[in-house]
Amino acid sequence: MSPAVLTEAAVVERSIPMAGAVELVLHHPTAAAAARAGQFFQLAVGAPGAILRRPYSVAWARPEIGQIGFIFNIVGTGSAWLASRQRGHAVDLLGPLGQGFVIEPGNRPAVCIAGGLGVAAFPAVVTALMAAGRPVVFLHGARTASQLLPVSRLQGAELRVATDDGTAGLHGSVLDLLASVAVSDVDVFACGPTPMLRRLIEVAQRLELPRSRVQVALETPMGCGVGTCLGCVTPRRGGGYLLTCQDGPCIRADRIDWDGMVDAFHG
Amino acid sequence: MSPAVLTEAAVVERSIPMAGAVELVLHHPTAAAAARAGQFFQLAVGAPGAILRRPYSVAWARPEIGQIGFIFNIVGTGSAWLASRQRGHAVDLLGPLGQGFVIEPGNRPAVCIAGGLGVAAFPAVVTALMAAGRPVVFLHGARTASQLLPVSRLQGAELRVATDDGTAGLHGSVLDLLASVAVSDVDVFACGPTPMLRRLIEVAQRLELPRSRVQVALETPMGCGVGTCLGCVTPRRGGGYLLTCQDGPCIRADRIDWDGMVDAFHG
Amino acid sequence: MADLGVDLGRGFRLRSPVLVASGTFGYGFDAPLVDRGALGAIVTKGTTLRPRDGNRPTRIAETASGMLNAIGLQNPGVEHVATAFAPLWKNWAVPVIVNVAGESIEDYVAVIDRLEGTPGVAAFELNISCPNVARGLQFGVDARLAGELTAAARSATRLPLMVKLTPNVTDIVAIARAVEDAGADCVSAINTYVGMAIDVRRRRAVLDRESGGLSGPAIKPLALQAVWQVTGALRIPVIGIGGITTVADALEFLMAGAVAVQLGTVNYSRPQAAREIDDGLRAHLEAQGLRDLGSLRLRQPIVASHA
Amino acid sequence: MADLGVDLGRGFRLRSPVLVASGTFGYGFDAPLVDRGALGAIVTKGTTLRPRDGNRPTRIAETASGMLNAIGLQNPGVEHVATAFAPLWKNWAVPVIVNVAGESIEDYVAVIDRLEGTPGVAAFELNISCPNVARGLQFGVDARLAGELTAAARSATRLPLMVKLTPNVTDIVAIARAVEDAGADCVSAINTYVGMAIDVRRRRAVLDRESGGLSGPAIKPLALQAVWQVTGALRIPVIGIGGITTVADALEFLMAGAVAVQLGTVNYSRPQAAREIDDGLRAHLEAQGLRDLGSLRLRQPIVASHA
Ligand SMILES: Cc1cc2nc3c(=O)[nH]c(=O)nc-3n(C[C@H](O)[C@H](O)[C@H](O)COP(=O)(O)OP(=O)(O)OC[C@H]3O[C@@H](n4cnc5c(N)ncnc54)[C@H](O)[C@@H]3O)c2cc1C
Ligand SMILES: Cc1cc2nc3c(=O)[nH]c(=O)nc-3n(C[C@H](O)[C@H](O)[C@H](O)COP(=O)(O)OP(=O)(O)OC[C@H]3O[C@@H](n4cnc5c(N)ncnc54)[C@H](O)[C@@H]3O)c2cc1C
Ligand SMILES: Cc1cc2nc3c(=O)[nH]c(=O)nc-3n(C[C@H](O)[C@H](O)[C@H](O)COP(=O)(O)O)c2cc1C
Ligand SMILES: Cc1cc2nc3c(=O)[nH]c(=O)nc-3n(C[C@H](O)[C@H](O)[C@H](O)COP(=O)(O)O)c2cc1C
Ligand code: FES
Ligand code: FES
Repeated sequence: MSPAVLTEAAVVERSIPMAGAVELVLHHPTAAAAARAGQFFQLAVGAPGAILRRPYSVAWARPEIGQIGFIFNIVGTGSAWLASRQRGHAVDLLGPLGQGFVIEPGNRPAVCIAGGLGVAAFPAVVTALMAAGRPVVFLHGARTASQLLPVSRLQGAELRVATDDGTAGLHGSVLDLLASVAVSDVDVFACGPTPMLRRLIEVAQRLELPRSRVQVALETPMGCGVGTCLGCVTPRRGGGYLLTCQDGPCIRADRIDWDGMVDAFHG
Repeated sequence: MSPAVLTEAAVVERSIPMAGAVELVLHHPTAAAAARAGQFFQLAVGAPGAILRRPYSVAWARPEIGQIGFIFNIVGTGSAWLASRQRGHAVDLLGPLGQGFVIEPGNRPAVCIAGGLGVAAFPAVVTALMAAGRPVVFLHGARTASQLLPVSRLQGAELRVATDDGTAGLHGSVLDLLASVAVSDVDVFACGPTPMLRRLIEVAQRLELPRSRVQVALETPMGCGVGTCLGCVTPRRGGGYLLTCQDGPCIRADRIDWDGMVDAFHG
Repeated sequence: MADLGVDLGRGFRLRSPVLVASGTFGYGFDAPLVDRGALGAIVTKGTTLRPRDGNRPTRIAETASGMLNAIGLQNPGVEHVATAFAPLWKNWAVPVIVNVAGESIEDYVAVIDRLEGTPGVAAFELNISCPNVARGLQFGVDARLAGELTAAARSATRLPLMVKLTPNVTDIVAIARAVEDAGADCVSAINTYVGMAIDVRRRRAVLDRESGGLSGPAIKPLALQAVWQVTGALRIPVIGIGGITTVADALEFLMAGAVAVQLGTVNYSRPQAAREIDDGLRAHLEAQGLRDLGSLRLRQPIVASHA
Repeated sequence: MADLGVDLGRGFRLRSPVLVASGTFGYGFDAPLVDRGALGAIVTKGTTLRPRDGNRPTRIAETASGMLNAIGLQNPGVEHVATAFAPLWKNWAVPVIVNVAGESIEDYVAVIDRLEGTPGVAAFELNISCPNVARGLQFGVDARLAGELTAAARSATRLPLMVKLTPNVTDIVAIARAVEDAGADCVSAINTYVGMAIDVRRRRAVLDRESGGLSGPAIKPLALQAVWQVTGALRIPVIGIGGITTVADALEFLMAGAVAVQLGTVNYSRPQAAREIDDGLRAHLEAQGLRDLGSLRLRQPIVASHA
């Protein structure tokens, strides 16, 4: 585990990267230096009645300027509170936590699959893949064009887009884009709503893409984020459970019992 | 009862009238027009875990420009939340509620006694007394000079000051100032911590100032502010209880059983 | 247009499943901002045979997402209610349910006797969370006592009889069954949870009575659990109470099998909550294409056996 | 310098009255940010005879100022605890108390037997909120069952024995007395309150197990009331648990007569809460010029009769 910090960080910028999303840029050199692509932080929220921290993937980190970014949408009281933070406000964070994506150096193509706000984790992922010399095909799905993360945030990747309403790219699901990709010898990095991940596994099956080559970033409820509450479990292939906060959130698809997977939040 | 409104009002100004206090100016013509000196509003707060509204006296109201002011100090989560409201934010208010001070026209001198934040209610009181043609002697006590409400906010009153640390006016309690006032034929309007009000009653006794000539603004916990929870009681002289939110908060001292009075908050 | 009507038994029908709970709406006169017509019914403050001054202050204290209260049943007594309030209720569109309290079975029966047949009184809710002076413990924590009290009240009135359960028990279902068997038309669940707060600066309990009843959003999960257990065991209708603040909260209780809900503490902070929740429930039914509230429940009700 | 030392009976002394509660600190290994030296003691996750996978997800849900959990006692089993964990605890400055769970008296005793005399295990806390498979109901809701279980555990160990009470009962004092009489050295109060949440969008209980245990600030007033009752009735020390988040919260429980406190849910949001509260208590004692924690209590303890 990368050394987690428990600290307050100042908001240096708040912006709207795409429709329905908010981006908070925090200044914290230690956190920025420690964070790996796919890891998450537990952010404290001051919303009425909220007592648990909220888990958020590190969207990107720039150790050289000591900044770290989070991209999120407003789904309830906690994210609404975070969205109300302004420049100068402090945010209390715990992290980085959990396992990021495993990225090996080399030239085997990487296929990134981002559904909805799952894209939030990918700026860091693309940066890491580039640094590892991996060619990247990026499949980006959203409801509508305005909800797509600007290309500039995914520099270096070959971007392919799908929207549910057809306002940009393919008219359909991000998974339909997979058909257009050679998946014979690639690594897949996927993040999105659990139902999308489950469908991805089915599609991979058909395309004879081995699960061992697919890494998924999971979303489960998180009590502690550090392995003490046992509230975040994901069914393990072969029985028992994985702790999403410690064994994940990024997990190789072949370690998961997909039939036992539940989705507490989406769809 | 004056017609209460349940409404949102915009903060048009936030300032620091004196050390340790915050003033919020809200725009709401109906509320401004309805509020009487000594009445209060129940302000909703968005603080974590807070579910009850917070009672605040109307500091002043200017119907001609549709503004109403509140002056308060930070004692806990709710007032801290209110203090964080900025220009343009909305505040949810219910009021005006309860009985204000009874102010008869005429030239009998009025003696106002304000201890600590009790002064918050007095700009409106002084304005009303002036309008009624009453000469006003204003006894203003505070811990230290910087915590005194600026004279300009009490225009027209003859101001006498006492501070606990002697940094301004008399070195002592606001009640010590009473000795310097002719109380033979006056009306007293007092607001401050319950312990101060209790001492006032003792002093009045000694000065042979009849309780029927003393009106006090009380502070008790408030659940509803409208008479339904029965949580705000003040012991009634002769037995039973007064509802501070309905029979008060401004009550003639001879209606109260001072021995039964408890103070949940001060000292 | 979706039907929000509710039948509480004995032909007692309400136009809305949203009621205001006892002790949080007085006797219906002190909430000028509330459109009474939007309410399914008003449950009055606990009413006793003789007038009661109630407890000495401090009576209430806020806690995390909740509040403690120890009012001590301050009320003007049944005579005043019968002569001064009921005549006014008579002309209201909304039915008024009188919450009855006492220290002995005789007390309860006397209150009911005085109000039986009084125009304006639509039904009774028995607050069985009161201590029985004779036998030391609360009626509501002892199945036999609760049953006896309910039976006595039953034989004293032809009006709909609602019995309000206390959650401060090991087995609320046992109490609920006893009350059902004793002839209650419906039960309301739950009353407050016994709690306490200490003023560490003054080194004493915040409430003069030391302990008080906890209410508000904090108790919602506990109340929902209690209602889920009771609706799974009873044939008579159950009215859900406890921390309901939003439309979603109300839906949780209706899905748990309650036929209606009572709003308590929320009335203090949001006087128009009942209207908002009533509107929200109607909108939900229509959005979901449901005909009535019954179709919300997650489990089938236990149907009365016509043996 | 004020003395924050605590004696839990049987000569079991802690340097601080601030413990971390079972299920909120794992086995002490997963909180890198916590200075273990600041803790009075660590209470482990509930440990059973055989390893347990625990319940299917969803296991937790946030509620107003609280959270529900239904973990299902996921734990590696006593053998792993004895061989993999205890040897490491042996070298820690902070004592580790093993929380024991089971479905029969034999289960509990077997866990204790396996750990008795194992270096690194400082004491046992019996989680009696578990259902007794043989007799259908929880040990903790039945005074006789609770007494039998405690007596059996007592005869199995020489180590300090703490029994953790469940609050989901009509009369917690009766259970506490039975546990004291059966030989417990101290009691901890309380465990979680049974609650429920429904996902109205999915029309199903949020937790796979339907109901779960409510913890966090929401239950603090209820827990404090329970502790106030128990400290008023028992001679043995009482450890307060329930929603403690701040120094003031801890002071409330100590003033209510608890000799120490356990922090649970707050560990999730504020990993350094224990240290902060420990510091705060010391500062409070010094500011008030008090020599020890005992002088905080509002009532005199009941002294053991030396008859
Ligand atoms: C490892 C991880 C990384 C994440 N990264 C991002 C991100 O980069 N951007 C983003 O927009 N969202 C992300 N999420 C989802 C985000 O945590 C939730 O949207 C957020 O917790 C909602 O909180 P709320 O109070 O606004 O919603 P509410 O519905 O009010 O929250 C109620 C409770 O449910 C929990 N909860 C609700 N939705 C989720 C969810 N989808 N996952 C986990 N817990 C949830 C909350 O944490 C809270 O405890 C991530 C989740 C996880 C587990
Ligand atoms: C009729 C009336 C008029 C008031 N006018 C003013 C005013 O003009 N300026 C001002 O600064 N203060 C005024 N107060 C006091 C003000 O209501 C409290 O300072 C405020 O409620 C504190 O809330 P909190 O959440 O910050 O404190 P907390 O201590 O966190 O509040 C906890 C609970 O106690 C209640 N409470 C705490 N202190 C008081 C108090 N002194 N009186 C009543 N309830 C209290 C809160 O409302 C809340 O329910 C008035 C009180 C009353 C009853
Ligand atoms: C201040 C106050 C007074 C109450 N008085 C009564 C009462 O007289 N009789 C009764 O049966 N319940 C009484 N209750 C309990 C409520 O009717 C309700 O059962 C409880 O508050 C839980 O609902 P809530 O969480 O929505 O408030 C009272 C509650 C409060 C807060
Ligand atoms: C996720 C979770 C798991 C828990 N597991 C246990 C357990 O295994 N054994 C036990 O006795 N108590 C367990 N508890 C109860 C706590 O130890 C504590 O009694 C309760 O949470 C109340 O304290 P709190 O409000 O400070 O959290 C658990 C609590 C939580 C939140
Ligand atoms: S979130 Fe607590 S163990 Fe994973
Ligand atoms: S505040 Fe509720 S009756 Fe006065």
